[in-house]
Amino acid sequence: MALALQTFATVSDANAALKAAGTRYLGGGTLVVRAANEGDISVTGLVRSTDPTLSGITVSGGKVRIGASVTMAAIARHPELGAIAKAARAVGGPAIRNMATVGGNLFAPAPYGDFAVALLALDASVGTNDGEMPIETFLAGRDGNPAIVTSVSFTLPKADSFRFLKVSRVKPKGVSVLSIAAVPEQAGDGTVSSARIALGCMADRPMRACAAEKALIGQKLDPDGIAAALATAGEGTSPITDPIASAWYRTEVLPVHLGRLLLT
Amino acid sequence: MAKVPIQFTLNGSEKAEFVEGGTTLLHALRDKTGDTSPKGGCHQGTCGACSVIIDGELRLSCLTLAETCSGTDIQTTSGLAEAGVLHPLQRAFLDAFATQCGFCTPGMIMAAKVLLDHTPNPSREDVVEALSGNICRCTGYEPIIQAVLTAARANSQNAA
Amino acid sequence: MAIRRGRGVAAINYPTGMNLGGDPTQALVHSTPTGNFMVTLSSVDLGQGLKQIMAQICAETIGVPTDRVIIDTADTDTGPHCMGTFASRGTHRAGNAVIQAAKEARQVMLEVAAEELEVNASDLETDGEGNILVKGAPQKSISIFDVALSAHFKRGRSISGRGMFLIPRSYPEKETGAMKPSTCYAHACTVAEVEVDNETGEVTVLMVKNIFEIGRALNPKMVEQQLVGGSWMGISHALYETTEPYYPNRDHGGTDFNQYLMPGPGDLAQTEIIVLERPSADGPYGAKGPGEMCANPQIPAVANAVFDAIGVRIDTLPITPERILRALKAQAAN
Amino acid sequence: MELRKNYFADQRKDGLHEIGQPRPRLDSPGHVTGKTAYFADRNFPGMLHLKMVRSPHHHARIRSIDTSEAEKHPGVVKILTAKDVPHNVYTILILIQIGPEDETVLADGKVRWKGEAVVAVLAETERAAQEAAAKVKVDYEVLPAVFDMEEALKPGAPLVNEYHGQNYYLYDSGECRKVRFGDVEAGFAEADHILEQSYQSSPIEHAPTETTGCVVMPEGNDRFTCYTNTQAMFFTLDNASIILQMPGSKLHFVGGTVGGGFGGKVDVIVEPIAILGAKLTGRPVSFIYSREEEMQISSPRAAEKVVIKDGVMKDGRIVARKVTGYTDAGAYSRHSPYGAQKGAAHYPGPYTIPNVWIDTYCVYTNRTPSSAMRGFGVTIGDFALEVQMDKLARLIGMDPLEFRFINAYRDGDMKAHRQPTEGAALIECMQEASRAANWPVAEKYMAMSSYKKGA
Repeated sequence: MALALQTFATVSDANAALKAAGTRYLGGGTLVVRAANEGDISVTGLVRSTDPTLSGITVSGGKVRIGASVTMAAIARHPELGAIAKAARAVGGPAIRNMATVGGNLFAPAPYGDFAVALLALDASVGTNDGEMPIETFLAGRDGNPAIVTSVSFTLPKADSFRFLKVSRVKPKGVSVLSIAAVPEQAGDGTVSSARIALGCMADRPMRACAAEKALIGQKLDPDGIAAALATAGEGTSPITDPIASAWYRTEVLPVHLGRLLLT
Repeated sequence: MAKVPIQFTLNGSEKAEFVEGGTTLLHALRDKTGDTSPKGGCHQGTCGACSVIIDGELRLSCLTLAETCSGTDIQTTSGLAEAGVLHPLQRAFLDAFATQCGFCTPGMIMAAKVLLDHTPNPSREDVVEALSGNICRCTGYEPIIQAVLTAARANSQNAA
Repeated sequence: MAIRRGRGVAAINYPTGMNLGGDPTQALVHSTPTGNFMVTLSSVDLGQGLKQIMAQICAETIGVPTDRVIIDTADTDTGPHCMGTFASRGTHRAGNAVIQAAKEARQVMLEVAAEELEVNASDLETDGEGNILVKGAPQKSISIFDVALSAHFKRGRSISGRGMFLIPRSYPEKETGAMKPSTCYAHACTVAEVEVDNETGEVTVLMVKNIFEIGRALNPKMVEQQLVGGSWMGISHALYETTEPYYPNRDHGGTDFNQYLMPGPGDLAQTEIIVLERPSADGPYGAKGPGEMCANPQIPAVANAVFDAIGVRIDTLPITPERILRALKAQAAN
Repeated sequence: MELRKNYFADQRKDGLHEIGQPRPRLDSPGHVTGKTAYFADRNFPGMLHLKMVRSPHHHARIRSIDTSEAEKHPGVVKILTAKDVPHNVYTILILIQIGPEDETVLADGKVRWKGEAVVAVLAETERAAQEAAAKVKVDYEVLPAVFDMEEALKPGAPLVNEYHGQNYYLYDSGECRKVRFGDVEAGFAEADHILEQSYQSSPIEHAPTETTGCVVMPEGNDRFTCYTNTQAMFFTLDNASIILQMPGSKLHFVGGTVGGGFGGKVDVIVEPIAILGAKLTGRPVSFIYSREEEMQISSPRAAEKVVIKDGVMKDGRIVARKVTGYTDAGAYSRHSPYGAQKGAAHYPGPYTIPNVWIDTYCVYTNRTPSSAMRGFGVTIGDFALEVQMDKLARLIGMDPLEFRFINAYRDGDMKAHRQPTEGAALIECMQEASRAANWPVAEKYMAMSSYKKGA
């Protein structure tokens, strides 16, 4: 049977159509068309929506809303999103970035999904027609979540407080050995007042490094100050083993890369 | 199943085709329009051999459904030479001996063209980034990077 | 963090052609009515440029410019047998077959020219630009265009030739292994410089200097293509590639170009290529096969450079960051 | 790139018209305009697509195959199993008298590696072929598998391939190809130092950007035209003729323009079954490997293990070298017996050593059959040899480059396989490397020559 593509003007109509068995939502196509090409016959129908709520980037009062259909390339070149552009640029090569969407990235299994790591560190909320939910809630339940993601929203980090690192074997493009996004906020004396650190490839989906976050509070971002955070960085992780690297290797180098990121 | 009508502009000429649901643009271009310059190296989005330019943006035709391309303007490497005169990029690839088996070449040229369209005087780093989604197994990339840099210089000299 | 720098060297040789011989290739050459030359083969061009090299070899042998030669390959209804493109044999085997066929065609061409010019064929030479001249009296000449017309329409001669190249098969002696594996060998020496990050095990190849001895660079630009690409592949083998990252465990084999690792355009070592030419006794214009060996010396050179940098040996390919890190930790534990 | 014409100028005739000239490639204009025709650029009306049902097990007995549901699937035109293949058990090197036939085109009773072809589905579309393939039911009895070469060679290991009867290839010389030169034990006895080291590699994929494949067109006159990216036209045609029990005169192969090979397209895998499909359906057939198949199903470069034991003198002379090489053929021979033998011919490397002992084994395991790749039989050996050379030099406190000069072969030196060295140029390569890399060596080494001593 050929793959039927249905296009709907509204997200709610698309959501309804998505309830049919074997139906998947078509975003940029980098995940679902690939699956179909590779012979995943469980995909029997595709749904997409031209609903304007899915497109567009709005930045106002320090709050950012990105429609789920917005591509990595659009984020990377947006004049007001310079602070997080590097996370969008970390995804794929130029053609992939013209196709891959924010919404799709939230579903990308490790070692993919580097932008979702950034969103997790930014404490984003994920919007569907049913409302907004914290990204952590969304990620935890994403495998069973049939509702179309419409947007992500977050507070734009202060200039230079957003740090992002993607480690890959192949340069400049290559999938992640691991990725790290960190948003340490510093008080006037240079000590860390709050910190969010998100990790990619350290589990099957992006996760927070909660112990390391805690260990940073009140510390300076210098070698001594971050030592405790690095020592606990691996807490709660269960890294993937894949052709790129083993879980052992990922565990070993996580503190090294986190340290380098925090000291930059 | 009913076939889906699609219409688009391919290298400046109007095309109207019927495709089966789920047909990728790569298959539509190759099997329907007869433009075999985009190559199917992986059908996964990991090699770049199928790269085409849609409405000015570099896309992977293997991951793009043909049905979503109605009304678009599509450029491929086979349409780059005008009246038999090679595009500066094509000329530069020849002069730099930047092709061996040639299978990656049309995709490389598409990626390079989009770069030069937006960044007429790219740095080496820009070129490396622009080609980063395209795999070449023969050349070791260096001749291709040099070809793109040469074409950029030729372009800027012509413009001056 | 500590970045350790090291350099290593390796020297190698490589046989040209199928091991133990016995691998024939044929070629046919004929002229068109207007003096272009068709080379018919069943040899395969994998991208290395076999068609172009066969054209240059035929052109040199006949005495015409390369653009007067057309290569017709590979169609089994028309092309005579070739064992195939592998074992660095294409240029050597097919090239010799083309030379033999082109020589035979050239002889007929000179005989026809001799009749037209009323001289002996042995007194004629070609100028390489499409003309046949009387030796010592170049004002007396005829174009190959006119010779071909004459052969076809006046004299009923076929300007054509057959070529076959075969190195007889050698059979190894059972107990001693006495055998003749190959008739000529290419050579190489590579010096590699690397940096190793001793906290992550990541290796950066800063520079490779490759010296290749390839018999004869029939087309230097194409030789360069192959040697540069081969050098990249050698580095790739050394540090990146495998279908089974956890060999002999079969799990986690890569299935795409994201998972199957090779250096990207941002990973390139500064690459220097120097070519020496010691013509082989039986190669076409002295050529040997450089296609395979050019990817070999970088592997041990990089391995030796990694040791030079960090003082531990990785004797298992590929030399991944994980293997380096494990070795460093074992070293530290001792 | 620089050509250093000063070396060997006395042996070379320069100044030719076409040879040595950097002429533009006649195929490049086609490449840069996208006009070059590769096999898959031919698209015929009514073409069927072939997809393989593959083994999910490393080693299993096939109890039964049920294709009934798959045959009913919309768009399916033909389903092929072992019984449809006229000469199903084959080996490609039979053309040069290297047997036994040990591999099935489609599995018959047993699978010996994960990914082995079991059933071929021909359908109107790729999608229909994939859907139907999922409906083929194969009942397997899983058998113990062996993946490690040393384990495979132990008594009692699971037998991988019954056509061999043991987990190694049996050469006329026995369980390995042997080279014996001088007296290696005497050499070890006189040596100042002995160093024995083991080297290992894992399989490597050719990864050409164009995957393996072919398109077959029935010509309507009992002949079949096969557009293919094989690296060897008649080798493939003749093997297809044997497998299909079809006179070679009925087969017409067209190719010669290939999107990268590197040795990965010398097996004869896609063509025979596609021709059979075209013959049995009367329709054009396309069988093109997916990227996943290219990466994990097509033959890789073999995993190899190389054990080198050397005896070396304090003055830098290697006086004895013993090499034991193991090539992991996977489940079937393909070109591996040839590759392992090529290794025996290559050792001990480009060095003159008076006492040499070489054994090279071709070992069967339950992994993807390996085959030829750029540097076949030599690449991994060179890794082992040249790392060993580095270790030996350091062992005796000598500069690694100078150490190689001491042992480098020169014209007239007798090799272990009893051919005198001709046309050597190792020394000159190393001299140039010394200059280019600013790696100085003693003047006596820079004064050396590969030319016959005294000549």
